[in-house]
Amino acid sequence: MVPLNAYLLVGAFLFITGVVGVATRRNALVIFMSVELMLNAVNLTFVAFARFLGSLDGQVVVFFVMTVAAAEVAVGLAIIVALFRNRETVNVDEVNLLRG
Amino acid sequence: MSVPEALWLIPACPLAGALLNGLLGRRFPRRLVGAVGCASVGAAFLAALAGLQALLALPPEARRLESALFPWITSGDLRASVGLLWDPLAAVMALVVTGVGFCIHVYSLGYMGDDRDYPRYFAFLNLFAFFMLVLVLADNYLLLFLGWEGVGLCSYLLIGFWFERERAAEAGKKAFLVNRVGDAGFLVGLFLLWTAFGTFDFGALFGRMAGTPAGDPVLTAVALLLFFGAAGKSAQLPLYVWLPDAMEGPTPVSALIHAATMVTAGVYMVARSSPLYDRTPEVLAIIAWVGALTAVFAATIACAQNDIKRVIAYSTISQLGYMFLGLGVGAYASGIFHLTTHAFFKAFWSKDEILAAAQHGGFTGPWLLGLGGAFLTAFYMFRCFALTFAGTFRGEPGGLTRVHDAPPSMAVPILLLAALAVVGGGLGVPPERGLLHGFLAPVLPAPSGAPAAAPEGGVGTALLSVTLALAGAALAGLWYGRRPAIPARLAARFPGLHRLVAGKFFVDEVYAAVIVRPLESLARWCYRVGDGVLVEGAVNGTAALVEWGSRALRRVQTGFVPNYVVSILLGTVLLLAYLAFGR
Amino acid sequence: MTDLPLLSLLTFLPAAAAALLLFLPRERLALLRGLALGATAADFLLSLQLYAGFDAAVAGLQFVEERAWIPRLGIQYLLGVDGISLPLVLLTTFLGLVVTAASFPWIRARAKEYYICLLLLQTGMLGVFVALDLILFYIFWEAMLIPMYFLIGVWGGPRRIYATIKFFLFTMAGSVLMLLAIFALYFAGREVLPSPTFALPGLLGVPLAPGQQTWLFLAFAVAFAIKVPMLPFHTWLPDAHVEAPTGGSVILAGVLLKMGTYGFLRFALPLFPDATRAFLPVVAWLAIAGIWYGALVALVQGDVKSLVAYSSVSHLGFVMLGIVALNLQAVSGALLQMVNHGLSTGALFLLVGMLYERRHTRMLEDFGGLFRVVPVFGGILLLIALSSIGLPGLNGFVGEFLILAGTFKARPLYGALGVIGVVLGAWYTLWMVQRVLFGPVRHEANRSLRDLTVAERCILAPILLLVVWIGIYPAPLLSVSEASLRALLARVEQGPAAAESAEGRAYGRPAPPRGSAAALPAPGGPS
Amino acid sequence: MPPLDWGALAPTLAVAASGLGLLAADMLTPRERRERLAWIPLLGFGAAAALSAGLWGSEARPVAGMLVVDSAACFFYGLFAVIGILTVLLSVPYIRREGIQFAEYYVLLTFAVLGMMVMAAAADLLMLFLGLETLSVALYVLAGFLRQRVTSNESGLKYLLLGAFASSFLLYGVAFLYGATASTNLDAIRAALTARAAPGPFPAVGVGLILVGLGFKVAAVPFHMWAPDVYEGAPTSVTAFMIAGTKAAAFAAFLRVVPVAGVSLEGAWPDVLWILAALTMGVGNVAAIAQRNLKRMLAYSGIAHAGYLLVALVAGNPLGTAGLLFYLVAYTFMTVGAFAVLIALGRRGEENLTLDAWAGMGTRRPLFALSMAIFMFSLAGLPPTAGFMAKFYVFSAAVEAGYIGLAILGVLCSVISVFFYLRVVVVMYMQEPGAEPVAGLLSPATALATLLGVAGTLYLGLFPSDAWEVAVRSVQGLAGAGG
Repeated sequence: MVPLNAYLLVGAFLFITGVVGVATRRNALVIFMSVELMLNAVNLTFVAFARFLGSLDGQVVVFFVMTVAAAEVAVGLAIIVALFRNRETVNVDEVNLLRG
Repeated sequence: MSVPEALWLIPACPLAGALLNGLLGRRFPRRLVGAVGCASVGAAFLAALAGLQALLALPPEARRLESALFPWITSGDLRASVGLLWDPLAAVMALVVTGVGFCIHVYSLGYMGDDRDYPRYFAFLNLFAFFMLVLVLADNYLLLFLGWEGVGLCSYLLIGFWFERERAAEAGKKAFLVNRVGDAGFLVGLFLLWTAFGTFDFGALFGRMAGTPAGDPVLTAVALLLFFGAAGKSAQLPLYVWLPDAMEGPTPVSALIHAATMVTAGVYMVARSSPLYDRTPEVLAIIAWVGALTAVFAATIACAQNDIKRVIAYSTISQLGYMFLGLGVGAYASGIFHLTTHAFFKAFWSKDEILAAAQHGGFTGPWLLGLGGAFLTAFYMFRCFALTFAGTFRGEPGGLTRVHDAPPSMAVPILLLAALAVVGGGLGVPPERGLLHGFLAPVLPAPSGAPAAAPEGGVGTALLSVTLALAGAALAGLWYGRRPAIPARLAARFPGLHRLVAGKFFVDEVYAAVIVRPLESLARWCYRVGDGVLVEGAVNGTAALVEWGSRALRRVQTGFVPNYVVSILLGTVLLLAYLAFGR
Repeated sequence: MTDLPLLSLLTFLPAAAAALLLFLPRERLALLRGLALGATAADFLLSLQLYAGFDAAVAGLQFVEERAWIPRLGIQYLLGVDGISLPLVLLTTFLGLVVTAASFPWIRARAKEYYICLLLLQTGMLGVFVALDLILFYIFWEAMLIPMYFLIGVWGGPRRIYATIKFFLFTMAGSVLMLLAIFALYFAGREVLPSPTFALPGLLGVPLAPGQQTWLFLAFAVAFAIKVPMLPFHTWLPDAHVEAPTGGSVILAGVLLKMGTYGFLRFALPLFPDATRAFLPVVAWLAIAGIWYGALVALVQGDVKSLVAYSSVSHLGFVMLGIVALNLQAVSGALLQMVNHGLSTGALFLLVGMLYERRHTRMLEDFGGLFRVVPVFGGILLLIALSSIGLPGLNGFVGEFLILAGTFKARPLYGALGVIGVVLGAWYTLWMVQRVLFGPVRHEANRSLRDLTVAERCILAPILLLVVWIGIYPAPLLSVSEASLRALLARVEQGPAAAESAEGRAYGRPAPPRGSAAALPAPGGPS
Repeated sequence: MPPLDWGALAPTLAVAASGLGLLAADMLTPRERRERLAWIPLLGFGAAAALSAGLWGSEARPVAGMLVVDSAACFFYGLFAVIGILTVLLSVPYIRREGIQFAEYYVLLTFAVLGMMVMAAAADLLMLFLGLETLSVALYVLAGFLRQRVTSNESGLKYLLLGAFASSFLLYGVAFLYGATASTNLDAIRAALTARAAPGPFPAVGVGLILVGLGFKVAAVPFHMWAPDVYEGAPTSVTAFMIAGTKAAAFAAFLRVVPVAGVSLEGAWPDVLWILAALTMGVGNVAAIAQRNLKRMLAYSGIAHAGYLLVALVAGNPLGTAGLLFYLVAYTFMTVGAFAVLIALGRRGEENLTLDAWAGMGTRRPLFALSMAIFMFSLAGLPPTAGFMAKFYVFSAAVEAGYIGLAILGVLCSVISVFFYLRVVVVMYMQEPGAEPVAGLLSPATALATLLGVAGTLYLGLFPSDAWEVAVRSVQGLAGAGG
């Protein structure tokens, strides 16, 4: 049987991949996708824990997280679209009117 | 009303005059101003005379009347009251003050007749008389100090009376400040007195002092400190510097005040403190030395001055030196006698008496100095006389026409004083047994150590002194009357010495260089560097630092999302690292 | 005695008047002024009533008012006066009245707001002097900054904003640490007291370890030292004084500076007696340095107001010296000198303000020879100057003499060093007088100066009267405070236990007949 | 499955119902009467406040123990309702002026409040996450609600990206705690951890990550950088809501997490918070000094106040916890009040946000200026205002707990803060007005909001005792509140 730590490591790897994506990418959409990746990494972790702890709670959590992620995506895309309409860009480097 | 109850009237009269003239004088007609001014002091004089009579009616031992008026400063065991003391010493002083004061007032009627500040002048003069009377009538040191500072104030006001002249204002300030220096010593002396004996009251104080061994360090310190104060008020070395400048005031009047009354406050105070000084012979020796040195020092300077007022000023200092010499050798009564006669103008009797006492007391050094001083005194007085009246007119052409004889109101008091000067000498005849001495005896005992009767020695000294004085006069007459070239040649021969003497030994300059200017520089440094750089630097530096931090933080806030992400990440990593390894 | 809450009335009457002013139309200038004047006059009368009902023989607190405020923390609305605060209350109401009257001709713009600030300020100041709960005290202490801040910032001179912010930050920076110290004191008291309290009488019974005392004392001392101001915390003062409007300067110098010294007497000394004794040399040397430093720097000022500001540093150095001398005469003198300084410096600022009204300058070089032009002004200035240099017969002498005599008795060196300040004080003061009044009239503009008007004379007259009266007969003021100061000193010198048995009963405990507050331990729970 | 405890859920349901009701009412209301829709959230919040007042003092665990409606929760319900009401009052004129008068605005607002309420009553980390996301998603939209304005877009985008990012950290943390204890229920986690000798690494990492997520929400340094930008760009009424509401909700969540965190991290928990608090106070106050834009200055001030609130958490004693509650109430009144004045004296497009525009306001708009001055003094923590009493409780708690250094730092920071708060007063009263006329939107709603702000600020400053009693009793049942 694959040990728990393996799942956790994969989860962590995915999470970090997401983090790095958020930190390095400039396209708002890609950044947003990276965040979703992070959420999914957490989901994986939850499921793995649930499986190994023999508790269903973790699996239930995943459903909630997916719902939340869906809501975030809906709102997020709308915001990015609104931005694009005004600025014709989704590059976060060009979005720095507010600073100081 | 009995004497003690009415005693307050003596100082109250001039005070009332001062208040009247000071507050309402500008609305009074001029004559009324003068009348109020003179009458108030005249009334005080009459009151003092009445008091004297009452005193004389008592047996000598009982000639001490007290009148407690009201408590002044009361705090715990510190109690100072306003109370007056009427004994022979106070009476003599009160008479001198009111008598000479009255003359000055009358004289001023004429002298200041044209001055626009007539009321102010009389107000100040009355106020002066008031404080002077408080000083001499006070029954405790603190009230004496009130009068003491009060006359200092009046002297400040009178010297600077013509305040529009910078020099007058400056001189007034100088007088006050130098006096303050002395007063600071006086104050510390008072603190010490109170700390050691718990009272300021003369009677109680001297009573308690009697239980203290002579030469007690506290007593010595008190005596020295009080004398320091006296040196300020009475223009002794090293605090005499204000007096020559004080001649900036309305000329003869102010000079008379400084020559005749106020400066004698120090002499009076030391005499009043005779029970204290009797127990501190070493301080008396110092006083004698200071007095003698001052006498010679000032006389020397007087010899080289060309301004009459200056000559008189230094002469005053010199005479004050004699008075202190007298006090220093324990001849309190002689000192007061000299004071009295000096007030009337000049008297050689009294000085001789002092010198005799000095000789008897074994004060050889001061004695010799005093003799030298006598010579010098005669020299500069005759020099002055010769240069003023006998020589050729040296002023600008036409100036002579402005010199005129005095109006009666000025002439009468002068004549009166001149007469008193002559008669006054008689008060002290014969030495040691004179009327005045006898009267003062209950308060001021004869010099300890000196036998009451030592006529031959006294006469000898007197002869010596008179001889020297005659020599001095003759020399002055020779040099300045007959052979004016000699002093000039001497001056050319010893230019350094002449410059030193003519420049008054440059004491003012030394004080300026050693005390005043360094303090002023220090003040500027404190302001510029202490406040401006150090304190303000710290204050504004802190503010600048915070503002700098704020600007730096502003730059960090770039507006770029990735930067913010990095900040969160960094925080997370550090946090987790701390949780993992930091504990 | 009445059952009226006299102290509350006294304290909040000005604030109530201020609230009333808020709703008056700004155009009705006469009404605004009348109301402000009436309120301050009534307040002054109330303080006289206080004086009349005060029992000088009692060391403890009188007119105590006590109500629960935040009962869960033992914070009370606790007011009371003793011999230490009473003279300052009188000074405050007196100067409040004088300043209100004096401001009439000066304040034309935004008069309504000005009087509101002035009245609120008076409430704050009185609150500081009568509050005995430390939190209540702190609230008044800080709240009072706000109206003062407006007074300087709105009606002040060209650099008013810098000055007012500096004033505010300086004083606040000092006092926040005091707040923390108050907390620490409270928690220390909670350990030993039956019920925790912020009230001073209760906290006085808290035994503190020496180390603890040190820190708490320092926190209190810095707050008070800034307010005094003591060297080297003084640089806010010249700025604030120079820029403040005359009324503000008078209050600032007259009352606000006394809060620091009052704080020492009321809180720092009795709460931390051991630390007080331990820090005595430090404070004394700072005080002496302040005396000299202030005097010297005053000597080289070109602006009259800043000269007076530095002179305040010097004068309050005397007061501080007197306080830490821990000797009855010295402390009495210090207390009296607080009043004296309030009177004479207040009058000086009024005079400077009157001059400024006429000439629109305060630079010394612009004056000279004014005695000829405005003799009444000159005479009064001279008298006040003499009062401030401590001429015997005027008020300044009594205070200075007592301070120095007492200090000398207790600590001869400090006393002797302090005396030097007397000479320096005369120096800069007379120099100032000389440059303003004496010499020739150098500026044409000065030739046509108007002398003081009748109104101005009436405003100054009571101050002059007090200056002379206190100088000749200070007994009414001295006797009021003696019992309280004695008890305070007993506490500081010998520790709390001695104070219990010492004369005048326990320091800080209210006098039994004065009310219910005898049992002062604060209620623990909600009441 | 146990039946739902409708009574305990009533406040939450009232808010939810008003949100749903709004959606329905929007369809039935003609465009020109839309302004009246504001009554619905007002009623909802009012009802929620009244209901939670009734519940206060009892304790219930509805929804299968996922929520805990205790006194603390009721306190926060009431506070959120007040924030909601004040925000609605601010919004009425503001959204009309800015042309964003849509029912969705109020809907999002009510759901944001709903999320906050869930957070405050969360007994389960899952509920905490859900509440947080409900709040966040609504706020992402609200921040970008001024669709036509690029700054608002930017605000929404930044909040979205960073908020979602931070939420993932929080969730990841929940996962670790779950992995360590097999439960997401806070009580269960705590019980499980307490039973162990050593908690092990998972709980520590989990709590650390949750701290990041919540720290982000309260804008604790160094997770704060979104805050100034988002607050500045969002519609002003939304900013007011966020700055008071999000902070309150996040601290409510903090209070729920504290017991678990204490067990997981032991001594490190206050240490970490200590550092966060110090950084937050310092950076918030110092950075605010250089700001000339009032809204942005208030944003930094919000960060600074989060720092003071963290001090209360560090103290961790009953005094501190009650102080935290009191502080949040006080902060709500003063900061929302300040925003009310900002809105009242602003114009469309908000040209009046820079300090210079406020010159001479003291004479031009004396009452608003006076209110603003009171708010500034209160924010600076000067007596006799609410701000002082709030700081009083928090710092006394720190002193009680022995965190003298932090308290000193805190009071010194508040001295720094005086500088920039007073600058507003300086500009209003001590500088001459410019030539431009002042726009002023004298809507009764803003005036009322300002008045409420002033009343609250002064009342809490002068008579803090009653509110303090409520706060103290609210936290009495709170586990881990030390008492």
